[in-house]
Amino acid sequence: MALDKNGIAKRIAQELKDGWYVNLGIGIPTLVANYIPEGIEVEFQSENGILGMGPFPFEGEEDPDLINAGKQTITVRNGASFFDSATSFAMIRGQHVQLTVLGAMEVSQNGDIANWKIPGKMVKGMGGAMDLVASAENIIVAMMHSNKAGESKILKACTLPLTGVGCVKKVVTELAVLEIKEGKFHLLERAPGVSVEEIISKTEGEMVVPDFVPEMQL
Amino acid sequence: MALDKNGIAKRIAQELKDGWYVNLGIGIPTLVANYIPEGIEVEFQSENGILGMGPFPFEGEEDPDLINAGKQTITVRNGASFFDSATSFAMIRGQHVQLTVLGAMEVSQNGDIANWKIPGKMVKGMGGAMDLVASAENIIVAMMHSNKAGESKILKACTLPLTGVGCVKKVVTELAVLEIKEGKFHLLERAPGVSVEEIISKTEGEMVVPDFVPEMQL
Amino acid sequence: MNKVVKDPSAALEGIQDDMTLMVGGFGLCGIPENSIVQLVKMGVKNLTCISNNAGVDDFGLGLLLQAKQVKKMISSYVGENDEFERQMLSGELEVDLIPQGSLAERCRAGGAGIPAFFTPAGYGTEVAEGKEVRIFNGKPHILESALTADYAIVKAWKGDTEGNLIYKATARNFNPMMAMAGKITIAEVEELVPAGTLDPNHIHTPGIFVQRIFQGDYFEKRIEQRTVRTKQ
Amino acid sequence: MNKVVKDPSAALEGIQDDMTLMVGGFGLCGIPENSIVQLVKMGVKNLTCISNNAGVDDFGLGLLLQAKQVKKMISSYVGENDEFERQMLSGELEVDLIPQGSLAERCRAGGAGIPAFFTPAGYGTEVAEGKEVRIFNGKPHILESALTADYAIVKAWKGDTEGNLIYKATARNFNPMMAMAGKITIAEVEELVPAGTLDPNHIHTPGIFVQRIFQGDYFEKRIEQRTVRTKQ
Repeated sequence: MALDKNGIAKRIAQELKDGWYVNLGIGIPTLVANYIPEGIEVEFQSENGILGMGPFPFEGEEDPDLINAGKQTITVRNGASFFDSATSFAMIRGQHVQLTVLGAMEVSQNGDIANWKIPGKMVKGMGGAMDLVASAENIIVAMMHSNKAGESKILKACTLPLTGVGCVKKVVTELAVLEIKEGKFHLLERAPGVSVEEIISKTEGEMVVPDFVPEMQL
Repeated sequence: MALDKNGIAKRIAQELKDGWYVNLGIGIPTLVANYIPEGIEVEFQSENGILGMGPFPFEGEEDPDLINAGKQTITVRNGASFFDSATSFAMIRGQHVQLTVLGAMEVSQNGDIANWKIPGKMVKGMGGAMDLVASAENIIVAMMHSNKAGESKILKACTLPLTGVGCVKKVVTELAVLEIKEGKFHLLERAPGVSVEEIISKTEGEMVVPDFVPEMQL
Repeated sequence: MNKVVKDPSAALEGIQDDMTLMVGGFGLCGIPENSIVQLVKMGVKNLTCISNNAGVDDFGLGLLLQAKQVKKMISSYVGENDEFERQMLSGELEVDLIPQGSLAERCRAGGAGIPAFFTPAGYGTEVAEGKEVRIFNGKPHILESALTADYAIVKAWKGDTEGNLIYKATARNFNPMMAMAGKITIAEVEELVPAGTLDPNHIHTPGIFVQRIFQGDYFEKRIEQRTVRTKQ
Repeated sequence: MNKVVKDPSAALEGIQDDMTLMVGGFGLCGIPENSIVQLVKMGVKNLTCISNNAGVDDFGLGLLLQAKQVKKMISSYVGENDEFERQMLSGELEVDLIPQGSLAERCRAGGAGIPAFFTPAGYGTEVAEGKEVRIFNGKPHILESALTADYAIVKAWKGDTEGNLIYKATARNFNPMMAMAGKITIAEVEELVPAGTLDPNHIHTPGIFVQRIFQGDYFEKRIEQRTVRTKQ
């Protein structure tokens, strides 16, 4: 059965390593913080200027001066720090953040990503996404395999304006875990109960499929 | 009579304007702080990371963590701030400091300055001088008119390795106040009792001398 | 070096039509609320506003957009503002969208006298169009230029009479760099204290970057996305 | 994310001959005293040291110079050190002298992923030799590149177990940028406290930039130019 958003987040959380600093994008990536594996410690960076984000505040304890990059009210953990936006992106650009998780509208088999603009329609802006994808050594995209029209978002080449080129290393969707290397998608895992055939049928980009594709362990 | 070091500093202090942020170099420039004219307020920046320097500490109150760019123990005034070296030079390079006063070995008539290196001999380094002279809009050089061998340091062209080009606006020596414009020195004032002839004889660079050269008012 | 002015009206004196303004804040967090209201009162037009976001329809820079005072926005993300989107799609409003990190660094560069720098952000995208590309360490970078403004308007938590500023939590965001990059920088603060009150070790923006400072009458501090968890 | 190591020996583990080190401090102010002594003990050789100054003959980086452990110094000012001058003039020691502001900015750039930037400092001087010159706003600038180091060793006043640092007064100087630019950054602090003790608003160097931290046993904090005034 295809994963729900929490399932995708849970699978991505398995990629976390002890001691990592991690930047989580808006949407599904934010949920990753709820599934940190036992025994490992990670620190969350939000590009608006905070390291050491904690959970959402209890009702009545919201502080308007304390938000994450999604503009949500948050709290801080012990050992947190605040800094300005230039320092925040110094961390990102300078590759001090070990993992970036973000959403996408399209990903291509050479690792290009499009997630900020639909010409003539959506004009929200790229926010920090271009800085994140251009610099992060380790980028995981959390996304649905297809769009609402049922068209694959896992493509030979992106059709939308790009956010970054050749930067995505891994994609986790409701159906599969894909690695990108040597210009192709590589099917690493399938969601529990999802067939390899379904994944193939919903993937437009070239994909290397091994004889045995294990199920995700969630 | 030629001025002493304090006289030079006193004359330079007359150039200060209310509300200015000022960077004083090592040596004579440091003495300028002792002669701030009544009724004006200026703030001293030291490039090692402080705004709002106060006087030297009383004996026994020295703080090894609180020094100026000359590595001297200092104190702070109310309203002082500390910052890192990158921010300090952001202030300098970004022209937030209104006046820089520094010493020199040579100054040329097009405003070049040499004050950091004697080939084969002195190798102290330029410190912050190159950043200061390259960026300051308003640079006053405090120096002696001649070197120990009696040779003029107010030159057609510098002979020593340069610190900066075309940047010096004004020179105050023990003999005179000179302005640099249109590729020439302009004699503005002479030290009390010093003759125009003496200044001319000790100046190697081209110098425009008006009919009447007033004495400095100290 | 007293920089205190009595109110937003005195603080914003000199701002005229066609000027470029930097306005601090991220979303609605750390924005100079009192100054924005004053800009609406002043009615200055054809402004170019450099600000990470554009407020919401009825708060923050959204107020300036509603009053059609903005000719051009330079931002990284403008998603929460219907009027913005309408003006942009209709062509009434010029928009220059810039990656957030490049926006922050370009403001800092403007304040720091660095006219241009190389960054990998935006390479291979429309952001890179017309910009010089150069490879460093095997990786393509684009040349980005400094940003400055006629006036920068920032908001701080505490400030002193000499213009030293301390920000609170994530309300810091773009304010420090913009304070550096304004030809004239105006700070509105929640609490204005005498010089000497703030610990010099803890100043975020040294007073040299600030020309005018005032204590705001009232800060709404609207929350854009109130998210809470329930006590168990 | 506990980064505490027990002593300088554990902190400096991995530093080897021929490596590039950044060492914080301005003059003798804010230098990592304990780590420098440990470097001498370790006897690592052929080091390239990036540090604004080179200590004095018998303190600070001067100790490394005395022990002939330094192949190359990258500094802005090295005036107070006879052994330095001797080794430099004799050609034993390579020296790269860099304008202080460019040195600070190059370290920051290295930490911030900015491979190169333009600055006016040094144009028309020997510092500009071989460097690209470009005019911005009618003024010539030179292209300077980022600096990084295998290890950066910094000294702070207070630090917590997660590597967050607070500096005191002008002992801050180059430490924050160097902390950013080290592949591995080691911080020695006067006082090490549990995470959560330091106010997150007042952290100068966020822990993300620091990999190892320890509390120094003893800080001499030698004063280079003791200047006082007399009470009247």
